[in-house]
Amino acid sequence: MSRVSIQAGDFDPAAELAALEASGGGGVASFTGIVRGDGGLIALELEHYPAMTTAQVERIVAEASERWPLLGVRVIHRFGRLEPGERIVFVGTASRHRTAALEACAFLMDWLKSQAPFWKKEYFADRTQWVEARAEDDAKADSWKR
Amino acid sequence: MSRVSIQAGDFDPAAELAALEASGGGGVASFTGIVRGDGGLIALELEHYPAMTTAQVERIVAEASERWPLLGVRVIHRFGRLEPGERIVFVGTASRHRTAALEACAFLMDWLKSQAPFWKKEYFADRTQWVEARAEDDAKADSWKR
Amino acid sequence: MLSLVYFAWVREAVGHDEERIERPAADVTIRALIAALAARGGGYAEAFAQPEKLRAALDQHFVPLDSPIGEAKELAIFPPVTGG
Amino acid sequence: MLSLVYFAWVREAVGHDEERIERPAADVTIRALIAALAARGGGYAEAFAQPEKLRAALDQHFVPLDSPIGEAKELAIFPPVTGG
Repeated sequence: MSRVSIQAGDFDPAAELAALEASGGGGVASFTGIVRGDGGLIALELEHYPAMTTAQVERIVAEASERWPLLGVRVIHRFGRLEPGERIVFVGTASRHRTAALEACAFLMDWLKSQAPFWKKEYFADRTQWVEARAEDDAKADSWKR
Repeated sequence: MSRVSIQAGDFDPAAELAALEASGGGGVASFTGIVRGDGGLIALELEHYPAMTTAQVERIVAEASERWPLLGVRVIHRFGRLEPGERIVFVGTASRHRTAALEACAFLMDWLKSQAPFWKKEYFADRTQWVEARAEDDAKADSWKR
Repeated sequence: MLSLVYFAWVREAVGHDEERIERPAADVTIRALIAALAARGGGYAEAFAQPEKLRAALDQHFVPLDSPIGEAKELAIFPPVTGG
Repeated sequence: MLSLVYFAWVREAVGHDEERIERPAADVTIRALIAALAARGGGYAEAFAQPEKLRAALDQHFVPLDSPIGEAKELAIFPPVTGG
């Protein structure tokens, strides 16, 4: 069971965890990303490539499912305007074993960072700027290559 | 902010996640362990060393907090009789960065497996048996040694 | 015809998010097309002057800039992604 | 006096979870004490015959079996832990 949602609205991590707990595995791992208000950030604007995003994230999920024996995967990624404290992304995995669930969760986050067609623009009181991709994130994603 | 509970009763992962989300970090990682009903398992009995358990788990949490810049850590470990589908353990971490939260969560689970004074007895219809420690779990815990 | 779609600061520099152009020969690479777009000047020069800052997708699949455009219907050009 | 506490199948084999014994000399190791307990026979022999299957904690800290008991007040003996 895997499900991907690319949406503007918020989501409920509790409901997602409950569904994953019911998938019959022995372990459920999750990651929730939240907008930080660093440096006086007022908002983030997340742009994406609607014709590509869902299919691309599903490819990333398929890659994870091939590498680890997962009983459930849930990915939610928001787009649009988000303020500090708001959730951006959720990745949840269920597996019989903790290591598979935790590793797949980390893999999915690393690949979403570098392989999903999203772009972040930061809004401050006096300026805006597009977030630059970090070499560190590419290196993390590359470290999973095989 | 770190908190450890060793308890017989169930817990609510949603409430724990909500508290971690409020800790101001950009990322919250969690792992929930659930009793699997493999091979006709009727129940698990978790025994622990009350005089030692909380202090030992707090030492493990302190070790994680020294290794990663964590804004929040929550560990809950149950003891007593647990049936298939019931939660056993919860580890949640909050940090500014996803990698710290995810790695610390994996570290805490690996160390709980091999460094916390719990023992599991399995109850089947016709027999009982004490779960044996797996060399694999020791190796996982050792892989974090430095 | 080939659809070109732009995202993030590429879109902002160009001033629109999509356009249709005459289909180039199938063996023309994305990199060559980017050079041609840069030669238009103005916002295009700004967006496409530094191909090392750009990434691309052909028909919604990431590809290297040296890929030929081939029979693709849609070419997207954008900065490195920053999701998650 | 030294408190001995047992867990899991060690406790079951011995038949109780705690006992107090005369304090051994400070330089006696846990391993030597385990051999003495095994020599009691019966459930004790069963519990303590194979020290490689046992782990120990002195005053609620894990220690190797070759540690001397020293001034500890409580020695716990148990199989490798299986939490998480």
